[in-house]
Amino acid sequence: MSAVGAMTDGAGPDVRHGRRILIIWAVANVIFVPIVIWVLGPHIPPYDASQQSTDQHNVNVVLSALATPVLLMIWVYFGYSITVFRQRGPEVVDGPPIEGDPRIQVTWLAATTVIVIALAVYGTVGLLPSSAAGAGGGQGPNPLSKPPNAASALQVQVIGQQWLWTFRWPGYGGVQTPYLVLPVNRWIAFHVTSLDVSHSFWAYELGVKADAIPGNDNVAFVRPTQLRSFQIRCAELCGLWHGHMNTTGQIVSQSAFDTWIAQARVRYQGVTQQLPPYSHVYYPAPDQRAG
Amino acid sequence: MGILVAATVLVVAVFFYIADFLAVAPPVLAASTQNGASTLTLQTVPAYGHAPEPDWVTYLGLDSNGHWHHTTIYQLPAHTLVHVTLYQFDSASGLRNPFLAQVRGTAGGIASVDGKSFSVLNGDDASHTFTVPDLGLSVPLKGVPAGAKNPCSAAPCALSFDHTTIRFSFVTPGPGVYRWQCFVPCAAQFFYGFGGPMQTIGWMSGELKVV
Amino acid sequence: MSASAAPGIVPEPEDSRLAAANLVVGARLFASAMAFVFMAFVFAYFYLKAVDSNGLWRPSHVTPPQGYGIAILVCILGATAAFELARRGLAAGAGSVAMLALALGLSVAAVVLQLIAYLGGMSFGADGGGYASVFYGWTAMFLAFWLGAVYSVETMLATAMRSAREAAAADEAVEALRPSADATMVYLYSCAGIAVVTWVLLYLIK
Amino acid sequence: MSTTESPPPTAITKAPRFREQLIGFHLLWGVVLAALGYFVCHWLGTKIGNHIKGQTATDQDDIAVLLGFLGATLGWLIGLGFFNYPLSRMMGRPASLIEGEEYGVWRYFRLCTDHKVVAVQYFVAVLFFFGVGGLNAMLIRGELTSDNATFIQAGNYLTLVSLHGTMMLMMMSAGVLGPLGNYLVPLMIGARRMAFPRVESLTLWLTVLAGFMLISAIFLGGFPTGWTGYAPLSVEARAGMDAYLFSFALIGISLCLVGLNIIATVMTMRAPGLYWNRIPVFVWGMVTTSVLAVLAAPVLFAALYMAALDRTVETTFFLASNGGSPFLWYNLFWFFGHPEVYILALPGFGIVLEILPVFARKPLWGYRVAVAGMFGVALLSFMVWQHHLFVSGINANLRPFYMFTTELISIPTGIIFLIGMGTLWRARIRFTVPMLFCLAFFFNFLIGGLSGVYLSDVPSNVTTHGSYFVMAHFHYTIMGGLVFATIGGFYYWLPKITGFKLNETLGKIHFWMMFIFFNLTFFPLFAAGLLGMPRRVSSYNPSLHGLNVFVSISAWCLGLSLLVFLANIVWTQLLLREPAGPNPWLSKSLEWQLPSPVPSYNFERIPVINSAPYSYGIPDAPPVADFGTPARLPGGPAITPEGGVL
Repeated sequence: MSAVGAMTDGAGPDVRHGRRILIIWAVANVIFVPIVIWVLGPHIPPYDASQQSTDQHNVNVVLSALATPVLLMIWVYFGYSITVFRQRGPEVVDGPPIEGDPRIQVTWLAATTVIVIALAVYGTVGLLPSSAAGAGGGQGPNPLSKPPNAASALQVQVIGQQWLWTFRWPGYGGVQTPYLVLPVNRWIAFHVTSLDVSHSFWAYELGVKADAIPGNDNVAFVRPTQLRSFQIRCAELCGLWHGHMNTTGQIVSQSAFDTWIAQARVRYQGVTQQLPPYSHVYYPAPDQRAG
Repeated sequence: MGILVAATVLVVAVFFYIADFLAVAPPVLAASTQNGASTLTLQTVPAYGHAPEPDWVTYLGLDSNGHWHHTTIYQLPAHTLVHVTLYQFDSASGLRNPFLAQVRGTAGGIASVDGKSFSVLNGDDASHTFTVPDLGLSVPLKGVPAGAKNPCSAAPCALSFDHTTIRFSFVTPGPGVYRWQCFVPCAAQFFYGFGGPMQTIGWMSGELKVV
Repeated sequence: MSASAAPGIVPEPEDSRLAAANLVVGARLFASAMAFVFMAFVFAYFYLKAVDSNGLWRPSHVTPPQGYGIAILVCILGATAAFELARRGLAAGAGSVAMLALALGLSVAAVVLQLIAYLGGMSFGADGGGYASVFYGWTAMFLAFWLGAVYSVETMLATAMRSAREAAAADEAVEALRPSADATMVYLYSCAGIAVVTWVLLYLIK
Repeated sequence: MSTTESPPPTAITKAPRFREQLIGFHLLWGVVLAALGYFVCHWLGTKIGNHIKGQTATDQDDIAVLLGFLGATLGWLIGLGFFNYPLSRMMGRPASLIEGEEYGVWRYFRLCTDHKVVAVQYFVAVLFFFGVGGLNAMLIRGELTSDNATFIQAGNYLTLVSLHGTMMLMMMSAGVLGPLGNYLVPLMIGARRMAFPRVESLTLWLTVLAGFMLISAIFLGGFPTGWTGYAPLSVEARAGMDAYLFSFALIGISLCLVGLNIIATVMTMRAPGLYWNRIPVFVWGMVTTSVLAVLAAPVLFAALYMAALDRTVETTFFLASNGGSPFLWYNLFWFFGHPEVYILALPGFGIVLEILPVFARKPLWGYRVAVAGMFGVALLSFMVWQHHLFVSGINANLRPFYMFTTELISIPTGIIFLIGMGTLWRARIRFTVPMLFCLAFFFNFLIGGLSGVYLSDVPSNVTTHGSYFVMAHFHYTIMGGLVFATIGGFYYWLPKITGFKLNETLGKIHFWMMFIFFNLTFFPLFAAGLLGMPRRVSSYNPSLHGLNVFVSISAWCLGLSLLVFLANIVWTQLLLREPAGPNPWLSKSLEWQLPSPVPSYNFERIPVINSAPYSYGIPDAPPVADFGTPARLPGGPAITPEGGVL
């Protein structure tokens, strides 16, 4: 930021340009940053169906608030330059031969470095166990950012195959269901895996996205906070019906969930016996080339 | 630089070729409807037997005049009971996810194979499935037992060849386009058994156009 | 779109050492590119070994043909050494047809041995798990690069023989060879280095 | 290539008679032999395939298809005459550096070692394939006007998307190195040729073949994987996948060799006095890009080769069931893939920073920092590839590291903005068409870069990953960045290449249409991504329908703007030819001191460079170079007497 201010010093005798640019920029910030935060901000997805999506929403708002001054600085500077520093008339006149100024360059480098490190720290904090923001992203077999009581979380295995999502419940006799119903206000541990090619399990409103990779157990945590439905989509190109590999999930009360899963166990009793024993990964018959 | 003109012409030519190729789609087959119920008659063939892909497994549909058509895009009336009859000439190759051995979304939650009704099939006996995920409709199709006397080699297959007959009914939803597919990895010569016909509309995947 | 020369203008000739410098730089860059190709295989080797997916990294029956491995490595190192001697000879202004012929013979022998190994000497197929995949992919890729070495050695030999026949003076014949000699040497050394890595990873360590 | 005592020949303008042409090696024979080679090797491959797999005739005979492509490549190169020279060398004949420069207009249809001819061939080829890819995009937008696959069914839509993505990636990575790099690097460093003229021509003809080979995928059933070719989907796909694998591998080879050629040229062939701190910044852009190309493309080549083995001889590199891992492909591909996206950015930096001083009439502000920034980008781009895998479940504990390195890249890219700002400071800006495109570059690239911050932040990435947000992001950086800069570069240098002016008015119409509709097309797609629209889908949430229709319409207008560009070229370069004169922009750069078009030998004498080409406004600055003095050793400081370098 301060680079612009410093630049004016290096830019020779005439410092008014720099001051003007700074003023315009400051005014623009005063106008637009609040707009971004309080007017645009509430509309930035993902929304607040879960603790994760709420935190991700906040992250997006913070990033937007940070990006705005940078955007404005460049736009104001360029806008000012191309209006004020333009050559009027056909003749070609050379500008002042300014070859550069170490102080400005160092200032700029320092400023960008500070911003970058701040961003990286901010993003890393979002991955710590204490934070919920990063928990929704697929974290592989041994998660880094997991809730304190991860062990007691409700285990749900998400199985992707071409082109269908099915869900297996190890805590309930390994029953498998074609629909996803989750209890509200409870930590859920998704174990995402695939039977054939790569998919990506995207529960949009929940703020969960985890690639389903054959031979990999991809864990993601979420804590739903609203009674509502949510979209489930595939976010990794997986063949013909990739765009149709979507379904709708439901967040319900604990009691409603208990009755639903109980019914499912009864209904799918017969087929459950055929399922392979529950495991974190399933290896399909290698290259099944038989007709 | 005179090449530029030729280049432009070439671009347009290539473009139209690509567009033309990509726009092709199998024909739409309308189910025959009388007194409030539709009937949809299909068959599955282990190998189509003709160009362009003689060795691909495929579905075929029967029109009201008794002619078989090589297509998987079927048009059904909305909010109507549809009786589906499936002649199954392929042998079993087994389900990847045995959960799909469960009959779902049909009238009464059952289907019948050769007259015997069932709600769960043994996943290893499945040769194909007829599944419409968006409707929660899924029926596993029992394969012809191994060592069949006279297997069918080329479509369309007459009923004199060894086959199983699967029957079920379901009620169509409101108007819309619903994709359907087979979930048994049954594509010969393809890794994971899921390439080629499984990923090509007109063979083992298709659409139900509900109007 | 470039206009033709205005008549009567004869641009000055360019310095002959320039082409030599080009060749050496080009050879170094090509060697680094080749190194990255095999870096991909090294990565595949260690990654798949670490993952050991489905316990099929290296089933017990999968053992590389040790004899062929040693023999191929020896041929490659021998060819490189022979070429180095030939190059020293050139630097000393001597003819070097014999050494070049030896280098060519050894480099061709390496190719032949590898092909025999593929056709007869393998105890496992390409579908024998992670290690088998890396083994076939890596050795076949190296074979392709080594054919490039064979080509350049052959070129050197042919040039040496021809210039020995036609060149007025011996030093002229040497001059014709020297620039490409340095470049070829760079390429041969890097191939030899990769051959050693190949042998250590694919044959030596279990 | 050992001895080159023979002086460069003066080219003959009179083309030989057509009958004489027919016998020689040229495009015609290339096409014929390519077709021949394809069918012969395909037949051979069928036999081999049946032998290896014991499989009966099937459409899925990948061995036959890939061998067919190999045969086609060999036939193509034989027909074009690329094997004559190696064979003559194997017979011990002396080296030569000149070939095919004496054929008048026929030079453009054969192996020609004149770097200016190759550049024009590149220009036409890239424009052609860019057109094909662009029209594919128009089709894509057509399909997306409905929220369910309608006139293009789902499978073909994937093929269409894959063709568009792969074609654009392939052609734009060659899009600057090829035409502008080959044309300008020798001129800007005061050389007469590239280091390896035949290799230069080889890369061109490989690129051309690769483009058509990729299009041929639709004969083979298309391929569903997009340009990333993720395994194992790519392993189970139809034979069209082989076209992707082989053509992309050809591009990989071509890219690697282009880079090698440019680096070698700059290292050894700089004119005397052209010290490292006097090299034009465009050349630095080419050099840094070349470093990436030389080191990244080989990894891509290896990965494609592994995928081809998986499909043919049934190795299991990428099959988790048999000891492989899909993550292997992800790592190898993105180890190439991320440098690749900077191969698609650095040339843009080079062009923009080269053009900016000319129309700001000021020296480039902070030359050394700019060069350092480019090298910083090049270096960092090798350390960030796993940010494409943030939610894939690989090494979750490494995510903070890759988040950090990814965000570090915004430091060197930020430098590029600083240089631009410094150069504009108190300048005398002339708004010519090239300048407009340069300024638009900063506008678009800023938005692209800032959207990258969201993607690099893991919590935010959970939403944006694999969505249209990503798609909008890289279209802002690649199309808004590289393509805008490249078109600006063409407006700037085409008068030098052809000797004829382009029409400024048409150019400005083109610019404003392209600038406005580009932003109207891609900015809404950020919203589409945030609202939950995944990439590469032909059916999406109906609530996004209106948004997509709007985007489609502006996308078509964007397409129209490029037709204006084409019309401008055809009108001014073919029909109404207006000589541009040697230096229409009053630039101080070396190439503008030569007549346009440039004579085949470039420089009568190798010039002696006096300064960097940015001495605008410096009182009594010396001319950038001295063309009259007797020649000295080419390469000047960079070459040691015994032929070693550096």
